Amino acid sequence: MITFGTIVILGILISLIIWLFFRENKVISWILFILYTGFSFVLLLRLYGQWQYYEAFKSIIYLGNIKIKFTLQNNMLGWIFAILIFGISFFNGLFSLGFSKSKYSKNIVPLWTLILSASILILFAKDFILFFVGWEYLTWPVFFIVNQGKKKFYSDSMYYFALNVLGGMALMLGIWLVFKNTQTLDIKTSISILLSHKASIHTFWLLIPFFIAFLVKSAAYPFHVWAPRAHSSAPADFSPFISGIMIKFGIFGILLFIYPLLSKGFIPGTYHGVPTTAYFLSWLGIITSIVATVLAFSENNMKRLMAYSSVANVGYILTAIFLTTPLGIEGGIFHTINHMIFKVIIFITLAAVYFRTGTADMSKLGGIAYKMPITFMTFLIGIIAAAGIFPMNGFTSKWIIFQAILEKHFYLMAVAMFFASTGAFLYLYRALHSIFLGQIKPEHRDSVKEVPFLMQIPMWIGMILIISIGVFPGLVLKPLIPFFNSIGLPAKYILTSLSKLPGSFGQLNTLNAAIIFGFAAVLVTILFFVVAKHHKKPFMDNYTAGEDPKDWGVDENRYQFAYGFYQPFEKKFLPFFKRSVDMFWQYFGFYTKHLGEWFNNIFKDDNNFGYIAIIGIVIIFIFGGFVL
Amino acid sequence: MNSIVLLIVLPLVFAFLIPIFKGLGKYASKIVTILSMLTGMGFAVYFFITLQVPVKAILGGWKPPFGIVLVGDKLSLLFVMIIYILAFLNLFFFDNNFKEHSKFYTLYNIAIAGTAGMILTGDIFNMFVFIEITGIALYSLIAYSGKEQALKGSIKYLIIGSMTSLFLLLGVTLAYHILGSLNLAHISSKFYQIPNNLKFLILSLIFTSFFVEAEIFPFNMWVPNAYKGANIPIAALLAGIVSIAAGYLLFRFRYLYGGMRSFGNMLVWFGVITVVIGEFSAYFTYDLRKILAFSSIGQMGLILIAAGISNDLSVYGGFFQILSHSIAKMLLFLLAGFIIYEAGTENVKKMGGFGKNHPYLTGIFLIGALSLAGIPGLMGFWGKFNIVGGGIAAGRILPISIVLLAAIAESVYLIRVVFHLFKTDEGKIIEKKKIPLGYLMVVILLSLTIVVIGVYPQLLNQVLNDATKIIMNSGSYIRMVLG
Amino acid sequence: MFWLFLIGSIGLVLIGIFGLITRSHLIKLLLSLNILETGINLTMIVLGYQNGGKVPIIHSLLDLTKPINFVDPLPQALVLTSIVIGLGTTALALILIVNYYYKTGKLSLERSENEKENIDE
Amino acid sequence: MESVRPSRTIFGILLILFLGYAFYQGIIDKNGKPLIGKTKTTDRVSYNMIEKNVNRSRNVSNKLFSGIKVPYKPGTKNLEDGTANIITSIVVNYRGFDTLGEVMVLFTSLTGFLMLFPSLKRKEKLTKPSFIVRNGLIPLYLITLLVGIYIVFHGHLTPGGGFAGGAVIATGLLLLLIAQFKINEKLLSVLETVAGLSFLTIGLLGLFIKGSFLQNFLNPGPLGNLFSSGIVIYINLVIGLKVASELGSLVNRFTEEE
Repeated sequence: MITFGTIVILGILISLIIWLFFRENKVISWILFILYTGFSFVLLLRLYGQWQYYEAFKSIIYLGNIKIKFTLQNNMLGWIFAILIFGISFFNGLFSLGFSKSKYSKNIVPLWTLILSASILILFAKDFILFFVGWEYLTWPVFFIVNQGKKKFYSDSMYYFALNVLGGMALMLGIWLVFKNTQTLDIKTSISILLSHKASIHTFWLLIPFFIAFLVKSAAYPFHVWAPRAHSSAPADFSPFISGIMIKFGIFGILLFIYPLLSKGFIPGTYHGVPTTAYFLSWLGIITSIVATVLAFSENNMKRLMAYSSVANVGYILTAIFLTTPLGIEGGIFHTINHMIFKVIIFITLAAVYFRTGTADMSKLGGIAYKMPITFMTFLIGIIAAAGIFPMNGFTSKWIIFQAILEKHFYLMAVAMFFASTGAFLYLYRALHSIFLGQIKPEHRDSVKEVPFLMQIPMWIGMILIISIGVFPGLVLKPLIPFFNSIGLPAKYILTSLSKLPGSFGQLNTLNAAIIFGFAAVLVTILFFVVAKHHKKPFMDNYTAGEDPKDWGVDENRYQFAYGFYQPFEKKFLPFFKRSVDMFWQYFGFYTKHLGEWFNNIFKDDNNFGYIAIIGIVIIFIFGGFVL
Repeated sequence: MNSIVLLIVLPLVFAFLIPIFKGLGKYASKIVTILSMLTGMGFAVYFFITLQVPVKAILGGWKPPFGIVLVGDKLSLLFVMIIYILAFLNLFFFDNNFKEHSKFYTLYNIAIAGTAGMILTGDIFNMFVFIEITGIALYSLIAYSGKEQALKGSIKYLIIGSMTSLFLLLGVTLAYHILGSLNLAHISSKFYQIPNNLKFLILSLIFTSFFVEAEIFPFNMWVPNAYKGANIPIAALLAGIVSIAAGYLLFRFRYLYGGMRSFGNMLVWFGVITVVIGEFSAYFTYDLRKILAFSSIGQMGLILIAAGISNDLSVYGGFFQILSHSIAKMLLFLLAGFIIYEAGTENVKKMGGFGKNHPYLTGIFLIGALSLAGIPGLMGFWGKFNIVGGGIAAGRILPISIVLLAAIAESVYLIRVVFHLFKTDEGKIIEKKKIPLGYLMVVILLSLTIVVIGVYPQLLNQVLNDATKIIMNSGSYIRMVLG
Repeated sequence: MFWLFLIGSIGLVLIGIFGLITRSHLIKLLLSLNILETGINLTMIVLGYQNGGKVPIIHSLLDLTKPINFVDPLPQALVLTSIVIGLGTTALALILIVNYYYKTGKLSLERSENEKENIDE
Repeated sequence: MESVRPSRTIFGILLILFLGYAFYQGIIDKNGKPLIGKTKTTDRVSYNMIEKNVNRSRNVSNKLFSGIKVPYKPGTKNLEDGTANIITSIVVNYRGFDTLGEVMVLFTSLTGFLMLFPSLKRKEKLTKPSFIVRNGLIPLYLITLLVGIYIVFHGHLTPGGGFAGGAVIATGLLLLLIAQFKINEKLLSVLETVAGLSFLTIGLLGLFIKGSFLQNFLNPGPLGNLFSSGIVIYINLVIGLKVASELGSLVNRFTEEE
């Protein structure tokens, strides 16, 4: 059966059908979406192991003298991404089916299915043109999803759109630069031809457009500004997709094209066995995670906070990948997958909170843990995973990444990353506290209750996945062994059993650790119930330590942790980070507009037309070079 | 195949017939025009389909370098065919402010004949005459709406257009003085003989006129006024049909400037300036018609860049760009006509609610906008993609990078318009109005063309490859015309 | 003679361009255009000039048996076309200017102060 | 009303000086010698037109096109084009298509003119012409008409032709208007249309009879005769008619009253 073609064409057809006929009916749309993703998931599952499988378009296109035969080629990396994308979208669709009953829900299915079919093109494209097609179709539908036709979300979505179009244009430039140097548009062939070239300064320039394209998509440091904005504006049930999947396409692109070049010494010069360029890019990853961590400290909107967390995690992944060691790649890919899972789960719980309360401001939330226990549990497990604490899956991959850094003796990098990790723990705890703990707000006391079972399904699945991958990392790493073999991972790093994490300092048996951890947890729980004396307090009994809440600028009857939770940190780091990059892009937009105004004024001055035309003729003459 | 002269003469005949038939009824002149465009279209399609080898139509029975010759090859006949099809579809415009006028249709016919003549003729003085015919018809047509902006645009267009066509005339005469001929093939066969500076003088003088028609920066002061003030079908005519002819001329004269890198550089940089100014100006404004006008400027700049680079890829992409731009821009202008009519305003920000009234029409607008922005799967992509590729293959990375930066602004303002049409939470709810059937059909046809060719560029591939070969290989053209 | 004529006619062209640059009155612009056109037409005639050439009319058939010493007739034919085109353009420009004058009461494209763009901002 | 900025004037002078210099630089070679003004008529296509051996010249190669000189026998009818006035010959015959375009330009601008003619009509009445004007202009008109017709008909023999003659006839019409005779505008527009269509018909007849648009399908008579140039004289006639009626209706429009 033709897998890729079916998925792509089915996606486009469903998108069209829903847009044309079921625009008003959200339930049918989501059911179609679930059916589509489930069906595609099953189709893709069958392709495991068939790495030689490919589908070619019947027709051949000639552009100028270039002959192009569009081909979709199955590959391990793309396959694992595709499986996750469609699986996650399937569960996300289940959640959205329940979510569609709320008034906050919009019918975004047509655009979403379009994105999914585009993702197939990106993941399995054999040539750059198909890759680019998918890339563009990944970009523009999200614009409409993010703003949902609402004026207030317009500027946020524009940040997303403008930056990602920048990425798309850079990609186009890069593709043709590659073509100029290799005379081919096939990705694999072009890599091998480029590697056979003598390295020169030009080759470095060739990679810059690709860096821009992929870093924009994955919201890395100078381009991270779109991520929090897009997340906060997007419909609550779409944010999981942005964080979990969309930003991973940048990483996929790096793994697909940049990593093979860099790791084989495409750009000359090494530092401690790591290509110098890659070393600096590793640091870019570190900077990304630190900046995002610091910015997340003061964020009040829970979706923005989690978006910064995603940016930080992208930073870890980039650091790992750009170490260009097999172990780094292993850690990077593993963390990508883990992050997909736990970040989707976190955003789904946030959507559930939003579903019941209708707000994303943490200052307006609090104390709903007892009202929504399953959601709380899921969120708790999710942030533990995000903070990289045992026994959740986030730990396992971060463990490998640390191993990879230490293997290269980049101690400063390890320290910086440790700082970011700790910071992640801090702000995630704050989110937990502000949303779920503390005092419940009066208006939420009666209205908020647990989400329906349909919407709980993804949470349960997510919890199971997070813990089981944390305990048995082999669940993910074992199927990937063929891929690791292909990139030359030494045998000692390759997982032999389900629960033994490899590493340069010996193996860590996660199962044993988990058993010990479980004992400890049981022990602590018993102690908690036996020893701790806890008593209930009346609602209005605020523990304000004798201070008047008014002094804190907080509502009188309520104490809130959302503001100034980590004031010292904020005071130290925030002003610098907040200003620099955000301001840069803001001024960029501002001056672009001014440039437009300036040009526009040329056209508005009606007297100038002949004068300017004559000057134009003069310039023509000057350009000719026969005058001056 | 001397009968390809009919493609020019038929609309003229009909133009003369309109004053005779105008008394017969209210719609007589429109019907005559429809007939004219239909017959022209029929002939053009027939000639194009039956064309095996390039043909020349000798006029007056005098051999090519002496008399005037019309050249019909795959390229020119394709363009003429598309001009006729678009001109025919353009007649189904919708504009309630528009009143019938027989003279208007006369001028419309003449303008179409003029553009067809510009494309078909193989004689540069004859080309000057046709540029003037088209120009004079357009000045009147633009001013027809009677708005101040239209009059301003018309006057500016007239003065700059006349001035530059006089320069063109000077260039033509200089070429004749040196080379002794007015035939393009003949001139290009001997053009290498003369020194570079004289070559450049002649070409500069000639190209100033093309720049006016092609809306290149210092010569396009008339564009915003004209597009803002003119009736919608005339704006569509300017954007959709005249731009085809102008773009064609830019490429056809590659026979003369082909080997001159400095001249190509000049074209590229003028194109870059035009793209930047057009796109950023459009980014600034919120007036729907002006946005489309500035976008036109930007797109024409890209075509000029393609002409300046002039290698295989970029010429191919340039032709794709000419066709896709004219179809998409025509579609957008026709839609804009209805949108402005329904919303009662030209301010993009106040058009909220249109998307709710007409979701499918807005979807079609999205298709046109995305095609202009160069999103893959639509017709505009292949043009832009190949021009960028050609530019980089020719080593012009800096101009191409600037163009790509400007293209970001383009994507942003185009998607912004669609956003404002679709937005739901703000803006007055505008009254829903009925869409005329003929108009709807035309719009659907154009958008389907964009999508189908975008997905299957093979449909145009063969013919555009042939066209590229025609442009890249002046020898066969010269042999065909003079032999 | 050739060079004298050429300088004179190119001078006319430049005067026309000067007018187009410096003037804003529409009628003056049109006059400048006409001067420019005249200059171009004269240049064309000059470029077809042959020293000692005769009027290109065959008075007797003997003209054709002798070596030909006509001035080049082709530029003159082109000038004829150019003149007619200039006439058409001028007529149309005048009526456009009249229309513009009736519409706005001005004979210059300058924007008045109270006139402002209603939409752009 | 008009503001002339001094800075613009200075800049304008600089610009035109630059343009003149650019033109000069364009037409000289490396040694400062002029490139133009050296070529002879014999190197150009017009040479063959003067010789009237266009179609008998050898096939044009890439380098040269001047054909074999056909020995011309005086007094025969064996002329390609029996027009004594070479300029008319070029305008109407060799480059007849340009002339069609020229006619179209005139027609277009007139159509645009009439379309855009402001609906506001003149307020004050025209002054009545005196007796002398009214009666004296009639013979003058007739003479002008005659001169015009002569110029039209002898366009292929002497300087003149359709355009010049048409303009003269239109001057005659202007005289009539000064004397405040009413001119039937309908008739003028019909004449104009008929003339335009006749031009195209002559062209199409050439296409259908001889296989080439505007080709001379009549026999060119002996040089110098009145009816000697095939279709040239008819095209001149048509052009004269068209120009006269167009210019006539143009001037007529200005005299319209309320």
